[in-house]
Amino acid sequence: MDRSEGHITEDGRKIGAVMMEMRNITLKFGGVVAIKDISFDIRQGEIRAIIGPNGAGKSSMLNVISGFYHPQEGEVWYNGSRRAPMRPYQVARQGIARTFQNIALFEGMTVLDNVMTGRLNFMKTNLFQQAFWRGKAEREEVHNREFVEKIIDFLEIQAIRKTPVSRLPYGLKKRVELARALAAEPHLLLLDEPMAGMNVEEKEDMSRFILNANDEFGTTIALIEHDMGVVMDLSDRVVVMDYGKKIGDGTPDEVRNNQAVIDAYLGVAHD
Amino acid sequence: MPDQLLYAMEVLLNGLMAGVLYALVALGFVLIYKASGIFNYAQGVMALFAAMTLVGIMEGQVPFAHLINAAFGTDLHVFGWQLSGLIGILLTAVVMVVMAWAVNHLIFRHLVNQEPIILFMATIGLAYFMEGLGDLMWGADIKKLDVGLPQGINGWIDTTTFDAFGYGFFIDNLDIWATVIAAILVIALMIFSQYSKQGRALRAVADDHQAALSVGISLNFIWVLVWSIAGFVALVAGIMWGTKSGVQFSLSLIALKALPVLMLGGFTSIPGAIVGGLIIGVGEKLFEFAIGPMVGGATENWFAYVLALVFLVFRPQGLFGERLIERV
Amino acid sequence: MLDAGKTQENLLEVNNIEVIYNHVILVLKGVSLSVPKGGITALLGGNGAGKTTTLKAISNLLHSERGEVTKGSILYHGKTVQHRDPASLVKAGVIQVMEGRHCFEHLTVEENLLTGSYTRTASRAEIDLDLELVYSYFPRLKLRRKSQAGYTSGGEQQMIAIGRALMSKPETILLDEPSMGLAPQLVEEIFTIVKNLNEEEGTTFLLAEQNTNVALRFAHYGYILESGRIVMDGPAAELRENPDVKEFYLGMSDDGRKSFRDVRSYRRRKRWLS
Amino acid sequence: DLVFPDLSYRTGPYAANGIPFSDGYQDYMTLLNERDGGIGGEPIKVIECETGYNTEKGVECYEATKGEGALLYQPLSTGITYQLIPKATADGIPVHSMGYGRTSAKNGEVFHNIFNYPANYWDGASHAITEILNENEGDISNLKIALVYHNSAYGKEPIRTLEELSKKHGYTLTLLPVDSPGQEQKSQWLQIRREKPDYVIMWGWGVMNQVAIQEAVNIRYPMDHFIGIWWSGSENDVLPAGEAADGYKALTFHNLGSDYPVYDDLKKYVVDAGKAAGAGDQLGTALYDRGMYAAMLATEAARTAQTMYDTKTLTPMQMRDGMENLEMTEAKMAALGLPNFGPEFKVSCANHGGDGLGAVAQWDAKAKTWSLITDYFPADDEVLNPLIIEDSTAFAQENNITPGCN
Amino acid sequence: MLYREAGDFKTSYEDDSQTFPIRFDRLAFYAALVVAFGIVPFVINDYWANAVALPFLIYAIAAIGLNILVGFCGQVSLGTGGFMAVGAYATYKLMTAFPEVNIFFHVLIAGGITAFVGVLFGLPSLRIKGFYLAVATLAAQFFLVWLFNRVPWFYNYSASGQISAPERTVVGVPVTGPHTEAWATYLFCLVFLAGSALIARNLTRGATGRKWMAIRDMDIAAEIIGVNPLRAKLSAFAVSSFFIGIAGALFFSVYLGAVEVGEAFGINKSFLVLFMVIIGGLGRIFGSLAGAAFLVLLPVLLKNTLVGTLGWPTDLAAHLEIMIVGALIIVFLVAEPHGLAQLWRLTKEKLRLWPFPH
Ligand SMILES: Nc1ncnc2c1ncn2[C@@H]1O[C@H](COP(=O)(O)OP(=O)(O)OP(=O)(O)O)[C@@H](O)[C@H]1O
Ligand SMILES: Nc1ncnc2c1ncn2[C@@H]1O[C@H](COP(=O)(O)OP(=O)(O)OP(=O)(O)O)[C@@H](O)[C@H]1O
Ligand SMILES: [Mg+2]
Ligand SMILES: [Mg+2]
Repeated sequence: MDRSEGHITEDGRKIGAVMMEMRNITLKFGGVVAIKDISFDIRQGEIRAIIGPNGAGKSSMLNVISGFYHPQEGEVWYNGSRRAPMRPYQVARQGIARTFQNIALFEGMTVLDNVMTGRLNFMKTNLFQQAFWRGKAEREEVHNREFVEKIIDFLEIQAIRKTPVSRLPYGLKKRVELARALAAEPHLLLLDEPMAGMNVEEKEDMSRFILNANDEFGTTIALIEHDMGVVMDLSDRVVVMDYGKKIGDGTPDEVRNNQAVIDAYLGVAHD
Repeated sequence: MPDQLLYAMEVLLNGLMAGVLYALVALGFVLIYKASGIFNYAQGVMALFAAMTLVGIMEGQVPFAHLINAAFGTDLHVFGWQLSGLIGILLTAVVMVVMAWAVNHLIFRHLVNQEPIILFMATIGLAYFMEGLGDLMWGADIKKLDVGLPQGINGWIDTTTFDAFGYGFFIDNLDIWATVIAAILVIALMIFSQYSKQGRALRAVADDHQAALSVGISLNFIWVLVWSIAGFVALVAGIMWGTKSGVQFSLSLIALKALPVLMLGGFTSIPGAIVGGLIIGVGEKLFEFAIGPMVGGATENWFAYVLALVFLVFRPQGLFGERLIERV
Repeated sequence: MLDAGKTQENLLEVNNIEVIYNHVILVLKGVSLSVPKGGITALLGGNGAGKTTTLKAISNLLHSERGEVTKGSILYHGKTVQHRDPASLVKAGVIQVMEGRHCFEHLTVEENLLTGSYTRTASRAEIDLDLELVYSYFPRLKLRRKSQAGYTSGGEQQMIAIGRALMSKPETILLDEPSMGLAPQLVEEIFTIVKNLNEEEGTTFLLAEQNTNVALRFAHYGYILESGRIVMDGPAAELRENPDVKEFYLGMSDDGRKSFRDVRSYRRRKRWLS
Repeated sequence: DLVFPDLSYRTGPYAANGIPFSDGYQDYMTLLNERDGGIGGEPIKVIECETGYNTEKGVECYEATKGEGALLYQPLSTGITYQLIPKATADGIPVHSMGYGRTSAKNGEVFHNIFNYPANYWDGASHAITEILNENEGDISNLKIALVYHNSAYGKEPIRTLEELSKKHGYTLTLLPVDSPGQEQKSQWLQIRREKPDYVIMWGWGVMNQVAIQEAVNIRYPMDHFIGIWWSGSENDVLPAGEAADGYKALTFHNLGSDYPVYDDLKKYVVDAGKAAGAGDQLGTALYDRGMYAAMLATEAARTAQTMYDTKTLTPMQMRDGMENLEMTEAKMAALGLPNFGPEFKVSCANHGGDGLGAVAQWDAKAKTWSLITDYFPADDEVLNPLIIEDSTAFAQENNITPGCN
Repeated sequence: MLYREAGDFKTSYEDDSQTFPIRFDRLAFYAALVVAFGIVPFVINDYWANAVALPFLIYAIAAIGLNILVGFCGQVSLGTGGFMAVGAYATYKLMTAFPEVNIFFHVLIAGGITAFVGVLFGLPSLRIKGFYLAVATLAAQFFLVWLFNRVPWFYNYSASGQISAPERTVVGVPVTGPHTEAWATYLFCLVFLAGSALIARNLTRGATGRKWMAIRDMDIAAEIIGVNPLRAKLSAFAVSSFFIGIAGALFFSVYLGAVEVGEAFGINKSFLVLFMVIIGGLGRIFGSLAGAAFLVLLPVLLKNTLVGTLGWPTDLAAHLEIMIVGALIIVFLVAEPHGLAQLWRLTKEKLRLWPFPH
């Protein structure tokens, strides 16, 4: 199947052209080669999973995409042009949002404030207007707040809006993190093990949110996950990494039956 | 050799010696920081307190005499004994251990797992408390401390260098002693922290109080231990500085001399304290010598900080400090 | 084997405890459970149910989070442990593997593991042997032994945390979400290790898990915790057959496992309590 | 009651100096109360207030005590004095900054309520040079003189005077600032060792004094060529250096020691009666003497005011007038049991600074005593007066004061 | 239930983001305003103004400023004394150079100048973090004090190196100089405090505040989310220094009237203000006020009790006083590490549940 021009999936979602392309990325930390000459792409509108054993370099790959790590070799192409090395906050402004493996919420703030930080790139008033508050700053605040409330409703975290996140249990924190990322209305959403530490029911909830975001907002998603059930069910294509190398890339079915992947990662053929 | 060069060399040597004295104070900071992530602002006051206690014990002063006299109308002053330096030092060391125990049990045990700034704040509270306590126990007058360390120009170096260069270098005997003692301390502490099980535990505790508890490291034990050692280091610093300038309030301000040393050497490194001390000592003395006269002098207070600041911009964790782990 | 939980004496007993954080937030509302010697006991429940809190109450790490047990008692070997400090509990043989990794960032992987042997008086050689054992469980750690733990990946940190606890050769291990963030084959491996330790060394386990499926496969007895209360308990095998558990915790319905893609269309919410 | 607040500092960095001064100040007043029933029959009330040498606490003390009918403030800190100059002037309460504070307050035409007799900093600078002149038969044109000073407003006071005097006498002046607190002076003293100035003058305070004297000893600087201002001339400063400090000189504007009749009374009525302000162990130290001297000047001014207005109780304004008309004579001092204790001088509206008389004291390390080695001699008013006029007119202009006596 | 918030529903997001969402708090706040502006000026005397009110108001401004930097943006600074000195010397230069301009503007401009200096010294914060930064800010502290002491231009070449505030008026009423009335200086400072608190509150509840807090809580994550750390940190330094500069200006011109830099703006000042911020509660505007009140009132209170009421010797009292202050700081930290504001909040949470324990 040639997919260079995009296609429609079985359940009717539109997958578009290549949005983000990693070309021959190599990333080293001193002697450790975390990523070795890896290339893959992410298409508009798809859910792209990245899997691999612990320490394979998955999170590092996301960090390269977010501009937090700068690869020694290789190029990152985004929306058809080569991305110059840039600071993470500049990457964020290009519409790339993410969640983190070791939750990186702002512990001292309430849930609402955390989610509002996702909107920072939409807040344009300057310091003086904000100091004065009445008028522009307040209108802007309310406007963004309305959007954030939608996300909060969507993720069903209304009840904990005003709770400081440090008091939340792990699973809810993950949800808040997702909310923060979604609040940024990203074109590309990077999720690093969003379902770790959840039980089935919560995973189902999370899946629903991810699918809906993909559907309703048309967000492209790159997803790292160790739960094969989730990966196989949700993703359109899967990249498999093994200690820095790419050992597989394709649809869930292709990957599932790839012997290299089974050996390195799955252990047993997954149903 | 031209005079200027000789002078500069003399300044440099004295800078090195001054640096050692700063490092002595900095060592105490490093120990506690290493073992708990606590930036112990009270280190300077501890040095003062230790020196005051030492003098008080040696001269047989009645502690809290003033308070007791005021409260009960008595007229107590001295016990009437006169102890030798060595016994005084031993007794003072015991007092510092008691203090370490109290500090842990009354303060830090209750602050496990709090943010560093809160712990820092607690040490400032502690500094206040000990400052008042020291004055209340031993009085606020200036005390002369003499444990038998020699002071004044070292004649041998003076004559030797005079014969060699035609200009006799000034090196203070007390500084030479300080150097020797500091070297012994540093080596002992390095061995302790590198090669003992407690050394590893120290660093573990500094990283994560809770996790350390969870593997069975007793914070109480580690902290009492470390505060005791820091108390002893403070005593040594107090003796050196107290011999130099008398035991009085300003002694507690030597902490401020140690901070740039810490920054430069790294908060967690014992050798860093020494190397940082030397760099700061030499740097500030040479700057005062060469540039000071052009800008009106008295640059030493800030120059050390600016030097350390500039250095940190290039190496944010100091020379030997542990790198900040920045990950997501 | 499965009835090990019934026949043996109870090593650890938690009687009707209440836990309050910050003097105001009531989290556990009367939790009782007992862990038999030489058994694997699972503590299941959703996010925020209070699993971690229960474990911390037992290991006495609550104090450092400004939480306290306000009611009830916790007995280990029949003796109350509430007022012992965590370190002495470790000496007594109870060690907790904390959730969320908690490595010593600045220590190397190997040093991290060695801290686990802090309370032991064993010789260096013995400890080296155990170190090798841990490395054989987690070969990945051996590869990274000299790196600072702060720079290892999430899963590697999880391995460090577990390995560190194993190094202390405890009598009882409180495991908090051991499977979190581990690759599937490793999850199996970890539980196999748990099983082996339990069978060969007689180590007792109390494990809090979200991954109900695996947990119930390896545990002897299970408790289900919800909003700070135990809502169900029983031998693991029975729990696995319970239809509610099946549906809500194992994700099975009558017609087998559902695809995560289908959850979009429906939502189920049923709780024993709410 | 005659209320005299005592802004003392028995804590903080300068406690060691604050304690004897305050003891002396209070003990003398207690003596008058105990022995004479006060001044002219009116009892004295001393209100002690701890400032810790801190300006903010000083303000608090001032505000707390001024409502109690305070007659006179002796702030004992240059910083607090500067604060009180406008406040006390507005409140009409006199301030006596004896040997410190704002030098140009000598000009009473501008500073109506501020007094700094018998001598001020600029006098002190001039005294030091005069002493050096005397030791060198009047020719110091090729001498090198170094000033080691506390790097603060206080320490900088003498610079201007010394510079003016160097124009007149031709010596070269080297300035060596020492940053507070002054525990580290290696650089300064190495420089002195290299440049070998003929004299070192010191404007230090607190720990800086001891360290400087110790360092001077260390480099074997001749102690009799080392002259400190009066605030660098207490036992606290020289004792730590031990024997080696022998011969160190310090300026003073009153006599030292405890060899005066008044001390018998102090012992009898105050110390032995258990009424001493402190531990009673400071009697006869330089700063105790100074505190006592300040108290004596204050009470004598009060006496003067009582006679002027023929009243026992006083208002602050009357006290001020008493100070402005104060005349200290040998006869008076002898009658008080303090013969030859201070210089004779007379205050007037135009001259709030007395006659600027000072003397040189020298430390005898064996006997542990200070003793005057010169008579009181005047400052070089020819040089100083223009400076004072300049500074005080500037102040008058800034604050819209029309100078004059009313 | 003593303290209720039930029945207090918000119908709009404006209402929801207001400063005191609970009616009881709102009323208390208005009452406090009425007392502060309407009653205190009529009853205040010199002692209360100079010993308590002015230091409280001024330190509160400084504490708000420092709280923005430390509490909200997480950058620990020990340079407060130095920055206050900048404010003080800036007003002094402005007051003497442009006597015709109203002192009100001098104070504001002095704040602006301090903001600029603050940004300069804030630059290293991009690289240096934690306690390293805290110590690094001491460079600012020592350097600035040295500079003001060293360069005579700053003190208009006065012989003593002290600066004294000439008399300046606001609408004809003197607020600086010797002839001020207690109520006038009080009101003048109160206006600045109210303004500062309001601005600080506005900034911290909006986007800027969130950026700061994000940097504080996890700077790397904040950057990945899109916060420009340079701008966030520097803006915190600027705003913080602005307030601290104003505090310094008032401290010199209105409160003390004459200062010497090393004495009035030494390192102790830096610590004192940091104390207030932490005791009050990091990241809480109310905490800054509470902390300032606590540390200004406590010593005065202790002194008055120990010396005034109990009649202890002043030195004993002073020693005990600092021991008690030190001990209380520790006691508070142990009782509630997040400060008075948090203590207050927890008390309210308890009151809400009252009479039930939880
Ligand atoms: N900043 C760093 N410095 C040194 N090594 C690093 C750094 N970041 C990652 N590594 C190493 O690179 C390898 C890949 O790490 P990464 O976090 O990408 O793994 P991962 O695939 O996400 O694993 P997991 O599933 O356990 O999260 C690991 O061995 C890790 O230790
Ligand atoms: N330090 C704390 N302060 C206040 N509340 C807390 C604290 N820690 C936990 N809680 C609260 O206690 C409840 C139980 O939390 P706990 O962490 O025990 O849940 P858990 O069952 O372990 O959940 P998870 O599976 O997500 O780890 C949660 O509602 C949480 O908000
Ligand atoms: Mg990862
Ligand atoms: Mg948990």
